Amino acid sequence: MYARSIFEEDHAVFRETVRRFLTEEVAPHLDQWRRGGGVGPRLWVSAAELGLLGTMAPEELGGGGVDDPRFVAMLVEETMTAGATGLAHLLALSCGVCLPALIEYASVEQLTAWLEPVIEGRGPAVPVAVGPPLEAHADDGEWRLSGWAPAVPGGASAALLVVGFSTEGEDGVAVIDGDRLGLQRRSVADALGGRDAGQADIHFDDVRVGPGDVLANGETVLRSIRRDLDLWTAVLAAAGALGVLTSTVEYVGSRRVFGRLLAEFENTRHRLAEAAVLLTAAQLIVDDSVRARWAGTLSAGQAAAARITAAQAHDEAVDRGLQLHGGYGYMREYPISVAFADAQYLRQQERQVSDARDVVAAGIGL
Amino acid sequence: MYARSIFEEDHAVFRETVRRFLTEEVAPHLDQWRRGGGVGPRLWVSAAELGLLGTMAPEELGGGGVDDPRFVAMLVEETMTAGATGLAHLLALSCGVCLPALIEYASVEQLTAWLEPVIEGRGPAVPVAVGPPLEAHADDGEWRLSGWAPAVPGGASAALLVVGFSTEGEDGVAVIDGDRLGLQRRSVADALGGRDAGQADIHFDDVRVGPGDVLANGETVLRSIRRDLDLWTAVLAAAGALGVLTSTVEYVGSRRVFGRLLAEFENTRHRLAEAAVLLTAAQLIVDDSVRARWAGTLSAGQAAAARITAAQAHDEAVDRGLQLHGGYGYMREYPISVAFADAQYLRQQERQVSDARDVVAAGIGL
Amino acid sequence: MIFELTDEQQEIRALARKVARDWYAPKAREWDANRTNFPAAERKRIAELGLLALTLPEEYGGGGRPLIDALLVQEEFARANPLAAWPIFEASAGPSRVIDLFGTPEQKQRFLPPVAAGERLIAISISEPEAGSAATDVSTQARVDGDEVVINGAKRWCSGAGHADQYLVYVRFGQTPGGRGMGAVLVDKDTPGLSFGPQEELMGHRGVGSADMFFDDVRVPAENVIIQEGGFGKLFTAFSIERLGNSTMCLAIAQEALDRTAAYVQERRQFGKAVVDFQTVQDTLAKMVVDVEAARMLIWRAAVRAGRGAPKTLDASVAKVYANEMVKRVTDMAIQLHGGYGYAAEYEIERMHRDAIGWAIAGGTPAIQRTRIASEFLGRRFDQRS
Amino acid sequence: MIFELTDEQQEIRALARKVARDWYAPKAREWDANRTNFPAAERKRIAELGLLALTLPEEYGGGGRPLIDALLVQEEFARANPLAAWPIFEASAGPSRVIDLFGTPEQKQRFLPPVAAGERLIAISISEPEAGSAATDVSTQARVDGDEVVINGAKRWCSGAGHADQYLVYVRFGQTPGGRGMGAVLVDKDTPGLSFGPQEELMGHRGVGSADMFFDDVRVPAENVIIQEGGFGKLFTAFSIERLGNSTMCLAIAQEALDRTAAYVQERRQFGKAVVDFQTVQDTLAKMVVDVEAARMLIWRAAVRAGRGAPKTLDASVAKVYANEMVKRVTDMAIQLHGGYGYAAEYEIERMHRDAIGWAIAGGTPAIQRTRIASEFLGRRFDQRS
Repeated sequence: MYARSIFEEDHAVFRETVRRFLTEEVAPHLDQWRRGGGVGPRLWVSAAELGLLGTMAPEELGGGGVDDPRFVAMLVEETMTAGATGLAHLLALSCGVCLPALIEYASVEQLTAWLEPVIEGRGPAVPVAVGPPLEAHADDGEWRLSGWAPAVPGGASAALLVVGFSTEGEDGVAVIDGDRLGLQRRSVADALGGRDAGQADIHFDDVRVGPGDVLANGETVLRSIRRDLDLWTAVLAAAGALGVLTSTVEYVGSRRVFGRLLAEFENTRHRLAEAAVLLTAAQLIVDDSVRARWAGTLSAGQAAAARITAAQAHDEAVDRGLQLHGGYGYMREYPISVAFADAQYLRQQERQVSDARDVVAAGIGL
Repeated sequence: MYARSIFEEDHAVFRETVRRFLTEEVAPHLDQWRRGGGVGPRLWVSAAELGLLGTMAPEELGGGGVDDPRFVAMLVEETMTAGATGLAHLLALSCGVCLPALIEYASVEQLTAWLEPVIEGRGPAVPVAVGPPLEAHADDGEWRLSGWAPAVPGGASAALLVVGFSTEGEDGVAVIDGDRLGLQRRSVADALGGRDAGQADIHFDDVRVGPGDVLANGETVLRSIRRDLDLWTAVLAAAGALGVLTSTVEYVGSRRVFGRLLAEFENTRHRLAEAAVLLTAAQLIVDDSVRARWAGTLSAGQAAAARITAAQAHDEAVDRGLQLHGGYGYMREYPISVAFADAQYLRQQERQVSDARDVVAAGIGL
Repeated sequence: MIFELTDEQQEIRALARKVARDWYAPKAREWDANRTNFPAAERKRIAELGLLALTLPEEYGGGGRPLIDALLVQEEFARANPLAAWPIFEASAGPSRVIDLFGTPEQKQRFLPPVAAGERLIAISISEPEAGSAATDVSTQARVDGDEVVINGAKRWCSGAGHADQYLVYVRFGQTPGGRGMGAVLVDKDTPGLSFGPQEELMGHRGVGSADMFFDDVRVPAENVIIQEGGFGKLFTAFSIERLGNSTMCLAIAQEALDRTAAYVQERRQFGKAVVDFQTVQDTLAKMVVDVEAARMLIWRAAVRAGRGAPKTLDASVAKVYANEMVKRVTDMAIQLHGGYGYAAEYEIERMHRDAIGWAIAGGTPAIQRTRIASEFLGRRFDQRS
Repeated sequence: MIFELTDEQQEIRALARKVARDWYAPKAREWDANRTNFPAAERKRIAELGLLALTLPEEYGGGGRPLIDALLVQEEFARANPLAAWPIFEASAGPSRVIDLFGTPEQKQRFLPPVAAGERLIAISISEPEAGSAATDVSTQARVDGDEVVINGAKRWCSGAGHADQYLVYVRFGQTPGGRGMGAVLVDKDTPGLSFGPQEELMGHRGVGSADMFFDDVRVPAENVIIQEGGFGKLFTAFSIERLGNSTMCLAIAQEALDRTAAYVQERRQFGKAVVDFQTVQDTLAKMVVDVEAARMLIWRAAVRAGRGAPKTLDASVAKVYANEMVKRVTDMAIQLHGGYGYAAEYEIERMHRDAIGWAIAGGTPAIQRTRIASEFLGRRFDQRS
């Protein structure tokens, strides 16, 4: 109905690479990842080989050197469309949220040390406790982090954790290796959705970080990370909504009830039209936000507005899709059931960071 | 919060002209128009003198010769912001809906005859019965129109009526002078909102129209008019929402309850944040749609989606504004009360034409 | 549990319905358009029929019946013509009930019989320019001076101001802040020093009258003090009763909008079939039915449990918030289903919608009610001032 | 009208609450995680306590009590552990009631006592791959052959399939299309020719069991025909009772989610204050309260009016549509207010949300209910086939 204009020729070429990757490296393993606690290590290696993980990183550090978040958007959206919500989320967190923050705010030494494992496919970089931060105690030029972060996506396998902490009212950001001593990771076995993300509760038991582990201007970095989390959550949600809406439109075009196609009922048409309207609005604000992020003009308020709008579109699409699928919607082997659980997972992840309404209110001067 | 990018330098210059016009020619008379059945004839003359009424019409016919709907958008939005919803609606109908349809679909002879009175300020051109069309009987190369159209904006004063009719299942569009014999116009005296539009019920008592009064390709013209009605209704609604939200944010920043500013209550902040999110999404889809209209790529589905989104943003802004104004919101002399009534008026006008969900459903293949 | 009306209740309701339909429904549109005050003679007629003050004690000329009975009558009148329901609201669920519940026997003997007879209308006056939602911020002062009370201050949004004969005015005695310093005094309309601002042009509730009230050394006898300083709880008990009157207005408007819409969509045809044959129309109509019924149950429960006393705060707030938001939704859906005619004055749906809006602003907004509900549900006070 | 429970009802409820909390609440999470079937021994225990089959006649071992009493018990069990409420639902508001209302004395004597004793569980089997919302499209054939009935066809989404001992199967006798050709037959689980598909992994309602059922020349005695061909109205009366069982599950889940959320937001602190001190939290909690109470009233009204019979279709559909959408809203709000823990399995809120979703899909979706409501309210049939 609405023709997106955000992607250009280069992105279309990149899309082909991504799709091949998804067909060959993701689709065959997705069920197993969902059952078994998340994407396996091989996935990151194969993604790295295709150059998918560091498109925005400097070329001299092994990245693609392309300062354009639309390649990441393409990667994330296509992965969502393939149904791998958890993986799409990890890619968004690593390529969309963490790497750009490191590239912008880390020193050259830090960046050199941190980027390599991520770009080379040891695992994703994920943000931890960037909403309410961990408690930290300053101790002789170092900080000691304690506390726990529930249900961290990729918590079990991340190569790099970008950790928010707070010490005496001042916020900071530490970047630590996923295998750092003092970390206890406990896999979330019974996650309803986003299972391919491989969530884990991470306990910080007096983890020591030194100045070299910490980014300068912690408050600024955290604000930037939260804004980008809102942005990328919105990208995921809009792509998820589109996937569900598309498959539901197909379903109602083939399923018969009372001797008629489900698509012929006014109730079906109006409910899906309402969902389509929400999605159109969401896609526009998401695309505009991605463009603004590229131009360096994205405000926290707009990113939060995009997150709210896209989440609403996603929730509506999933709810209406589920309802129109009737009994099939409730069977876990059906994609719509997985999509429902995955949407819940994304909402939950969002809520752990912030109430987007607070951010929007600040954006309109309240 | 979100910086619109739709307007450029030229439009900003035009805005100054419009604002002066609103200050000098509209603001002093608005109350009287609301009490007395709509804008007076002098208004159209003064608008014509400033060249506001035919920006999109060919220069050789006295127009501005600028094929850019953003000037019309500027005119309409500024008029909404000034609180003159009825007038803004008439300007949108005349400059945004009717004139472009005539320019695109009328023959040169027709256009020459029809445009002059509108551009010179005899009154607006307004669409009539473009939703469910009037009944018409073909009679010896002519058509005889009968029936009635309720609550036509500008019905009492329009220079030109663009009338939808149907004869034996085929739709057509006739363009007739507002003073045509056989028309009975009955002013709607007790309209709740949009009072400056000067609504009238128009009865067609066997009105004869000949081939010269009728546009070729009636079905196409009607589709185009309905799409543009959706577009311009959306422009009006988004501008209305912005006006109400802005004034409510101001109000809560000065009003004290329980010894605190209303703006400090989380309930206030979250409710207005939610309204702001809706407005941001609405403004984006509206702006995108205006751009698409300019490029000639606007689909009926997108215009309908814009209408639904903007209407929702408008309704929410008005409802929350009203609720936050407490008792003041219910007093008719307060702008928020007028804004509420005007929003109701716009919704009612929309509904008379179509159910936008049907259009959207068609747009997604249902 | 029993969910049926008694035979007696059904009879009262049938009588109320007949009177309201025959006498007042035909006048609704005209009175609204002209902002006509409800004629005193009509109030007397309602009193003579025994429908005006069902909840006031029989010894004072009332019906001596439980609150629910009065609300059944009020609903029937408000469906036909909300203005005609107003005196019933005031007499059975409004300020008269405050006197009934908290006044001395002498006060009741003096003030209630004229109300029950329809000879006198009492209005309640609480809000002020700086005390709307924050009712405990009332600053109108009452000073005891011998056997008189002297009142100074200003009130706003007093429904019936300028039209009612007496006013139950919420005042502050002395300097104690908050609810604890407040009380209520009954003031005659023509007391020297009491003046009224111009009548406000409200969006709805037309004919009821609303105006500012100014108190400039207004002296009333001390025996007019209905609630003494410190009667905090009583003042708010009065709110609970009033909330059910408010909710019943919402219920009535919504039920009427529903029934008229049901008739309209069955009569009216579009694209060659009855409007009701469109699935979305059925869907919307069903939403209206469910919404109205849910509100009805919450209101009735609160009222029935109140018996002849006052409802629980939680019950009343739950009923009010639901009814307030329900009637906005339902009248909005009614407008939608009326298509091109939803905002034509002759169909009266637009009047219902305008009136609906007012009920969510009067008597404590939904946002305020929800704070009260959370507070009552948890047994926990929330401080709005921090 | 009386809105209070009788003393007897309060006692039954208190007993149910104690049993449910003591025995079943602690097992809810584990049973959900493992998709455990409800143990037959536990069902017997509930029967021995007199809580299993309150609505079945005393002569067959039931409680001989009205529907509302059974729903009060069902609610308490479902709050603690929905799986434990399931046999109560089936015995008191499900297929057993169809036998109770429409069976012959011989059938009741044969089939009801084992149910009331907790020895046997009967499930209902209606939906088919091509007949979900369109229940009258059932194509499973029943052919009378002497003193036997021969059944052929397939069923889908039968709750309890593979676990229950007997199935009340909705079938088509002969070739008459629509509801008029339908009836219902009771089939034992181990009847030759009856087989079950693999257990479905549903999102919720785990442990209840759900599977396809295949009928391949399944022969049952003719005396197992509970509803003969043409008993259309009876089949749909059964739906009305079941809808209140469904609605009560929703009510229970929502009430439990509300109460746990109320506790959580008072315990939990954020940014230096209790979570409940945030205004939006109070607002959301109040919305939950109002929503739960409205559903409760609609369900109770429908149930109380039904007495020991079946509720009116309108009442039941109004209650179901409200309860179905309410429980989705309320559990969603509960998740929101639980912040980071809303989807942690240990808080059980996510289980409640998953279960909630299922109730809006089972027993006729809200969209279908609304069509029925419009139809009943207007006294007008709508043809879904044109």
